[in-house]
Amino acid sequence: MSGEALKLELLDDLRSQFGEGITWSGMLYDMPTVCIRRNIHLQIVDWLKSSEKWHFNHFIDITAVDYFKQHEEYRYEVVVHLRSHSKNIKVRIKTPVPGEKPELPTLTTLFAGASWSEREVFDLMGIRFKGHPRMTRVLSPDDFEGHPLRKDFPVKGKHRGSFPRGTVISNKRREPVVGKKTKPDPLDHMMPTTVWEQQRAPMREEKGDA
Amino acid sequence: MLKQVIDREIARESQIDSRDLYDLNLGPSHPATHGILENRVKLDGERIVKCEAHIGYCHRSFEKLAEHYSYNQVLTITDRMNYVSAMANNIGWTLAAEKLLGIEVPKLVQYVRVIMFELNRIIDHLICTGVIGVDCGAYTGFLYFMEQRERAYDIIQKMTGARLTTTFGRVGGLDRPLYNEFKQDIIEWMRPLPKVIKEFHTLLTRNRIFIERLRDVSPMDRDRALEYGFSGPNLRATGVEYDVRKADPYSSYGDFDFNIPLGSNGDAYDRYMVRMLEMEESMKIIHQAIENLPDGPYHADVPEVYLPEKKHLYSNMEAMIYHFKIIMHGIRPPVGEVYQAVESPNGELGFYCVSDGGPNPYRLHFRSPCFYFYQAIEEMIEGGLLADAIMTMSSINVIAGELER
Amino acid sequence: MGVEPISSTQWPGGEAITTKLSEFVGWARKYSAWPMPFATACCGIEYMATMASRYDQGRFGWERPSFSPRQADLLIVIGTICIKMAPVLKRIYDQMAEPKYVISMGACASCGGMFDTYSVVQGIDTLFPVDVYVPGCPPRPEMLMLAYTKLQEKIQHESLVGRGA
Amino acid sequence: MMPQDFVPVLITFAIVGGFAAVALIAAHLLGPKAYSPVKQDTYECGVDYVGDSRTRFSVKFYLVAVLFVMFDLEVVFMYPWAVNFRSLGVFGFVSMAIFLLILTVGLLYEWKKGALEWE
Repeated sequence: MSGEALKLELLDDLRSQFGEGITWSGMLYDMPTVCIRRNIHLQIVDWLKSSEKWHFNHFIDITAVDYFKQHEEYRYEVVVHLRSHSKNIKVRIKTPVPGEKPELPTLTTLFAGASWSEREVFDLMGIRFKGHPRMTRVLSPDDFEGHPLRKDFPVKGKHRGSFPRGTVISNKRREPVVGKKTKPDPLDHMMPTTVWEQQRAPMREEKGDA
Repeated sequence: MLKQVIDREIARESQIDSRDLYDLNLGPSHPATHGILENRVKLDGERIVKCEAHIGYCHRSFEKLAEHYSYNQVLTITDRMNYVSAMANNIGWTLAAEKLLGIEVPKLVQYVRVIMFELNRIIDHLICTGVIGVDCGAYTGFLYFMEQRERAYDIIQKMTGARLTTTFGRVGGLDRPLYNEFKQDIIEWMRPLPKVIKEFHTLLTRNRIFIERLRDVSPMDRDRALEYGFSGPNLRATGVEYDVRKADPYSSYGDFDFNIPLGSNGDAYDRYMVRMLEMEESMKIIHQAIENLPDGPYHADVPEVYLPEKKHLYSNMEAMIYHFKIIMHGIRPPVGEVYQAVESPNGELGFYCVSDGGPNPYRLHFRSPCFYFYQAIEEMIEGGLLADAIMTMSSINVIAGELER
Repeated sequence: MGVEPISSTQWPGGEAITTKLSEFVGWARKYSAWPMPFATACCGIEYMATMASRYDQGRFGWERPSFSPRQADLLIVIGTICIKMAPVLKRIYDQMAEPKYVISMGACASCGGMFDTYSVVQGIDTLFPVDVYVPGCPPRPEMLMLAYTKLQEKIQHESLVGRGA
Repeated sequence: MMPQDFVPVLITFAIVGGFAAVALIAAHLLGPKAYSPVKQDTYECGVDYVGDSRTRFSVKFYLVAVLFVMFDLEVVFMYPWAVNFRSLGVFGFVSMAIFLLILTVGLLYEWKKGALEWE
């Protein structure tokens, strides 16, 4: 069976299996795509993986897209790509997620590869995954505020404006004191862990600083 | 008597509770972690009991930047993703954009792309296997391979003007016509390669210490690798035959015949051997592509996407209009989304591009193979020795730009 | 080196050369700076090319890279420094022994380069003082070697009581 | 052996001791002293370290260290013998053979006792 017919047959199987759960299904540039409702996100991936006929066992990718102000009922869309090694075809599953409290069940129970990609989606887009073993940020520092890949997050970041070019971060206490051995300063353990905090530090009042 | 003492000691050790474990940072600034990987490791003696991997030390937010770039400017981001083989990413992105725009590029462009892709695969494997040697202590092999890479730089400089960040090709074809002694240069470059690779084989492949360091280090079985989303040499090392060039051929890869080396139990030695054998396959492809390199236009005839040449600009009217339209209006693909996967030297490099009809991609996600290797590292190095962890990290060939996008 | 030969007439014993002590000490130190390559991104590959046999950096006496700040005199920051890496880099700079020098290799380290984004530190001179900036993305090995010679001149003409002597 | 014959040995000790002392004292006096709490902190790949390094570790490491020291000294004794091997003639050869034999017995004992395996 050629690739094309196989993909169409896959779409028919999915429609027959999850009739009303699927809002739209079709071929997008030679990739069978299925838009589903939020509640069957876990069941459809589980079915795809465990069905002997299709056996989608190769995890490809999880990512999310922020359709900001383009749809009323949902804002984000989580896109899952899977591949069946035996049949050598790929499938894309798109799940809409509302804007206020974006939440989805995690896929790590089915695919170990999903753990870090879901963490990345949480880190950059702010969509939480219930039941994820380590739901923390993976790419940004731990005390980073905001989710950068959202459309309303500026490219240059929110706090950077307060730091004029060339100001050397040298909080006085840490300046090496030549010659004298310094007592351990109790405040020293509070060295700002990330530049993030330093960048919010108020600018020193230079006289005539432009 | 001594043996009983040692056995009792080892027996006592086995029920060691976490209080006695030794915490160590195999941290970001460490010669073996390629500068950006951090593993917080709990050691029991030399054996790694638990590992917690952290990344993000080189997250340069490519995807956020790409939303403000035009379709041709994204090329400047892609060659900083897997910067060891920059042209492979550029070609991948141009294929994805052309698929989105529905452009069919002429045969010459497809063949040149295949040649440059395989050339980049060879130089990527050269550095990866060289670095496996360096992490193992064998520095000489790395120098032999770096020399071959420098000779490849001469060709890349003639093609694109840059050594590393090449911005090769445009959406719709090549950025400039081929320079005329392109064929001889490639053949001349590949002439000593088999000898150098044979030298590296005699230097390392049957070296007792090298085999001892790499054999049975972090073995990965087939289904677990598929579940983790492995692809490329690390997946083929486990014996799974998946190569995007064969699975869904792009850019006329179907015209060449080459076979795919497969490993058996997916340990570090298999990953090394698969990369070494893949270099020979790539050379076969390049020879075939060079022999029947067709001649023809070096870009597709799509004036509203591909900028007309400068000399036509002032003479004929349409070129002027198209030039103005592309520069001011930008390339505007139809609304839709596309996923184009390419077999990059590290694995399946995917470009998921959502377009809303505007001049720049609405959302662009790079599916980077390294991201999925490195999340498996916690499971791969647990149970092994500390020295095995170093070999695991260098054998899966994690590249910073691609890992953290 | 500021060297003035003394002719045999002034110095009965024979030829001699005089120079300042700081010049002499600078001359002795400039060929033995142990670099700590803090490589994060694409410039790391160009640094490897500079270390490899064609553009061998050993000719400048900087053959021995040290991967711990304790034995390093020179910190070469190679590649993009992100906000998550900045405290690590600042700590490594603080833990280097005086006299220490910094080369910021590449546009990303010098000024954030093409990544004017939320997650990249716009130039490592916001963290600590830098001696030599190397432009380029990535800079060619020859540009890095020019940076070496520039730094050697600086070490040469530095006064003994200068920065941490 | 006349006491004067020991003069060269004393001179070498003086030179060795002197060089070490001069190097250390000069570094201490001339070197810049810029102490700061962060500089005194331990360096562990640039991030905050957890726990301390004085925890208990397995006896295997100590065993390997002792074996190494023993066989290293054995080699150190062979250097002077190897240098004037010819002049020592058969007598030298036989005495060194006995010395090596004794140590080989020690090695075989450890091998049988299983001290060489790592697991």
